[in-house]
Amino acid sequence: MDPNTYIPKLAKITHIKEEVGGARPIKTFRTQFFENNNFSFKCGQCAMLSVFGKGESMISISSTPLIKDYLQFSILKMGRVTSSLHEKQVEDIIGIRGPYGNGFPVEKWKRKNLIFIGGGIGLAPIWSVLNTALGKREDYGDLTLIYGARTSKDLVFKEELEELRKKMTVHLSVDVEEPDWKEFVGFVPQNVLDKKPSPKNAIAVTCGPPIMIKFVIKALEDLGFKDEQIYTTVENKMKCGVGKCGKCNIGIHYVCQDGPVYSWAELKKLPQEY
Amino acid sequence: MQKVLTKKSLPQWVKKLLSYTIYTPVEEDDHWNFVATDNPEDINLDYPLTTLSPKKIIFPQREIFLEFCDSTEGNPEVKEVLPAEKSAVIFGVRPCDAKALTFTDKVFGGDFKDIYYWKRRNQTTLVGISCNTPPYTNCFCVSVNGSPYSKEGLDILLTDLGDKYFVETYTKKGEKLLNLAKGLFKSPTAKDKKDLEKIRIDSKKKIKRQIKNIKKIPPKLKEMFDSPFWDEESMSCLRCGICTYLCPTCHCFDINDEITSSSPIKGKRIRTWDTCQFPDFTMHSSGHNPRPDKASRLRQRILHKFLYFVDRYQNYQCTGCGRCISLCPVGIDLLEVLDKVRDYGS
Amino acid sequence: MAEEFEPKIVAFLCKWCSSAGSDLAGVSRMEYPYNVVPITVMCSGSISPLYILSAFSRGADGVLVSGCHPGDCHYIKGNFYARRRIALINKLLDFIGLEPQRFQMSWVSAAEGTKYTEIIKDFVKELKPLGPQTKLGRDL
Amino acid sequence: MVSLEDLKKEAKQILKENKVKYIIGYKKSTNGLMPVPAFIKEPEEVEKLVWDPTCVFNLTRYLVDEKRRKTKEKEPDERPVGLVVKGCDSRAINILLQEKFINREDVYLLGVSCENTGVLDEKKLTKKIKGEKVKKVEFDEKDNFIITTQEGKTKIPAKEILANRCLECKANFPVIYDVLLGEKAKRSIDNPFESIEKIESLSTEERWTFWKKQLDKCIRCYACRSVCPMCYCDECVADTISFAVTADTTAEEKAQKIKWVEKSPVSSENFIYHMVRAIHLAGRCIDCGECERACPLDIPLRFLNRKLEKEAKELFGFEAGFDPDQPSLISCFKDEDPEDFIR
Repeated sequence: MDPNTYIPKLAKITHIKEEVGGARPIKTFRTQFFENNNFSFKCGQCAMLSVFGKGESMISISSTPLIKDYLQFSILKMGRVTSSLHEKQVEDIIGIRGPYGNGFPVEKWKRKNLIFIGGGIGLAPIWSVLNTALGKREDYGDLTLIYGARTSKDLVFKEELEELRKKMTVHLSVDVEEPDWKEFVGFVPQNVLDKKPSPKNAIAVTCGPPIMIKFVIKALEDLGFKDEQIYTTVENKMKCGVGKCGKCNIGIHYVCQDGPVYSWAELKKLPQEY
Repeated sequence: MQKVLTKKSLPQWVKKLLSYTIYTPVEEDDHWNFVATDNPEDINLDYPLTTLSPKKIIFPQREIFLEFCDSTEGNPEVKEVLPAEKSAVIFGVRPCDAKALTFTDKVFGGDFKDIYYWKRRNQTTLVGISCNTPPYTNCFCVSVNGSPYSKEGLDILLTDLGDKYFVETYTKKGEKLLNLAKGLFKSPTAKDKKDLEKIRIDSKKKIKRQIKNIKKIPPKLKEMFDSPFWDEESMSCLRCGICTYLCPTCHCFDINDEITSSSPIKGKRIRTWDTCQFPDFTMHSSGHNPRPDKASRLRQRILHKFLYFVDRYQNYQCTGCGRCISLCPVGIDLLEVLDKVRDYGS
Repeated sequence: MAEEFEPKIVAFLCKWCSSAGSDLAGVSRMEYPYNVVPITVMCSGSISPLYILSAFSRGADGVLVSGCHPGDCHYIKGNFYARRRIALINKLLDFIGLEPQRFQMSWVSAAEGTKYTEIIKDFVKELKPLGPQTKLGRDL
Repeated sequence: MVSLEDLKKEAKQILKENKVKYIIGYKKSTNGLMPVPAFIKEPEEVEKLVWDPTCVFNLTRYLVDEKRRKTKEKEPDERPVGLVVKGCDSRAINILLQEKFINREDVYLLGVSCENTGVLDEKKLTKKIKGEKVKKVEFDEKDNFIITTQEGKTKIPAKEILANRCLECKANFPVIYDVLLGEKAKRSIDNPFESIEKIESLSTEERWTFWKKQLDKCIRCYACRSVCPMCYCDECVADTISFAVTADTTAEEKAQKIKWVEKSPVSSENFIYHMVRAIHLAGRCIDCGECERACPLDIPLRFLNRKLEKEAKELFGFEAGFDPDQPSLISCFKDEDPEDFIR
């Protein structure tokens, strides 16, 4: 008989880190399954997290598939399910089903320069692909990260970012000026135009708020990137994760299955319903 | 297999099937509905069209996925809940409603099989009835590659020949039903076959409503995504769920946790029908809504049925039953909308 | 022998009077049945019909709304509004076929501990023969 | 008699004078018997307008959409919307005015009187004429409808095909309007709450059995709510999320939203939904009967509202929709309000 795709597997929260506080808090969770169930995923894929009694939320996996011991999710507190996840402690149990979605086509990107452009929580899906590239460093060309948030307090993975500087180029930004901030001040798209990454043999991956993505894409186009060189992720309301419930439907696509990763060339062909 | 069954023997046949759950159309208040019965005399094949199609049996409005219990101590218990194992027969399925199930088959099939749907689908035998006269004022099956005697999705099709039914089986499931009452079924005579042909030719002619040149519609819709047409057409829409809930092909759903006890947390994860016509269908948690108005939601319904589904599965996601037209509280006429789409700008 | 049915009553009590009245009954060690789940609200006028329906839906066998006597409302006229609203919901519950004994309203002042115990006693007595309320209970 | 030509003339006039943004009226349906809403912007289009006893819909519902649309516009067109209103519909306008949902200058009312008749019930008529196509519906002033089909003319007593609400309607002419077409003819009704009394006379258990059977049919398509001119809340207890969510709504606010009614179409949830709706419409429902007409499963929803209408009348002497300046039923009280049910 076919497996029941709607039944989540139980997993334990093994580690919680508070990334961002304040009114829009972000926490990073690591989870381990109870039973070994061959949960293998590609970077950029998502999983449906369950808090029993509250419901399910589709969250992108922020760890790299190269690490097999745990799954990592960075979650912005937004609604019923994510609020309840934020109340969870280490050792608490949640449900996970998946993975869902297409993931980034990293195999096709070998020997290319990768430019990651993120805003706020948008670093989560990037984090997975970025660490995959770092893990197989010899397969890729130059790696660059351009990342920003409203304030320095809103940046996720702060300590990891400092570590990252040793391994690749990192450009950070904050939206408004603040004391002791030595890097770029302004929105992420402006930082992109400021740092002028070269489109030559490059792939740009951008995730973040829709308005940021829109202007980052515009900036990349201005810098000479072709539609096929730009990748982004789309998010829509999802319930089933397997292309049946119809919620994330855009044109002939179901984002949960056919997305969430799209090249700008592909995305342009879809109706703007995201 | 082709047979004939006298009308008088129908209850006798049904009597042999009582190990199945048997559904038949029943008149309730002012409408018809499929209802389970154990009385063979209840079977009624002379009826117009049920308000809810047999979709409600194969893909019920409410499906329990799992039960959970999460106390503060110990691990949460999660128990999978599956539909009960009980074979069923639905009598009097209209060919359009059966064909609709071949579309939901596609959606609930694919790489991830929906075992709730398939369990019910596989244990249900569909006994259809040809529409010798259109059962509904807004029938238009012929326009969407259907017919009043289409066999798609059916296991058995009955055609009323006056005092008897012409019986055709198309699947093993269907033949099994006949084999349970072998003596009742006779081989059709040449006259029976001739009568059947005549009835079929006539039945197609009786369908009055139609869409001309439907092939022109999908490419036209592709161009019309940003057209102000949708604002105009959706002016009278009320954003209720009738057109989609009653559509035999619509399959969208929602999944929610419903709580029966809060300490310990006990409840069920439940699938319920949902519709693209409700504003909360696509609304993100942030309040952002990719389809924020009636116009975009009407467009989604039409485009999904006559463009996206066609691109994905090479079929219109519509079987011409006419429910969405007849039951729309403000008389939005799908055929009129499609006519306008086809002729838009020309 | 089967255990006798003990009805569960959800009582919405106004903080300024009925809730104090029930406290008085308590501190005066008046005896009354333990079937009540009291919920203190700021005013009988603040009770939404939704609260009453929800109480029935979550398994109450009876619901009591109790507020200040007319003229005694802490907020001047809250209980007058309550009187109208409760009258309507009372009629509606009766109309859909809920036993009329299951929903009651009373005026109980902070000094009327005795009246409060009497009301509860009577309510329990009236509910017992009806058995559990299953009509509006959740069937999820 | 309301003359259609007069209606068209008025409509054309106000469109020509740019007095209104557009007119909401009735036009012929392409598929059924009942005329459908028409949104008319150009003077030439007024020829589409129809008016006869098949004009059932309560068009005031569209004012809710109009208001939502207007709040989104940067430079809204401040002209009123022209609206064809019958007696019952006009009382809905009064409620919307009373609740300050609309202003008087937002609407230009083309009042049409039902005079001695009312509107038809589509289902009743369909049964009478057995699927024939109706060409014309007239009232012969002697309590009969003359129905013209391709088979010829049939005379049907009004009582047999009038909508249920019309059989109990006392205000069969507009109570608020800018132009009135037709006469303010009062009908004499012996017992306006006749239908309700039938249910009231049942025993408690019989009433329960009746409602349980009816409400168990509900598939929660929310057509009743969608068609109701009074159901204009941004936030409804029946919705899983609130549409009042903005970028500033905090996660806590969203997480703490109580799910009063679950999405499952089971008995308990259906009861809560319909009872809350009935209570919320107490003193506001003007008995246009649209909820009942829209219901695809024929749930007699009107009875719930009608019951509370009756109680409002009998207990508090309150009638909805006759005076936009009176306070609403539950935002007022009288010292002598009955309290015999209180201990």
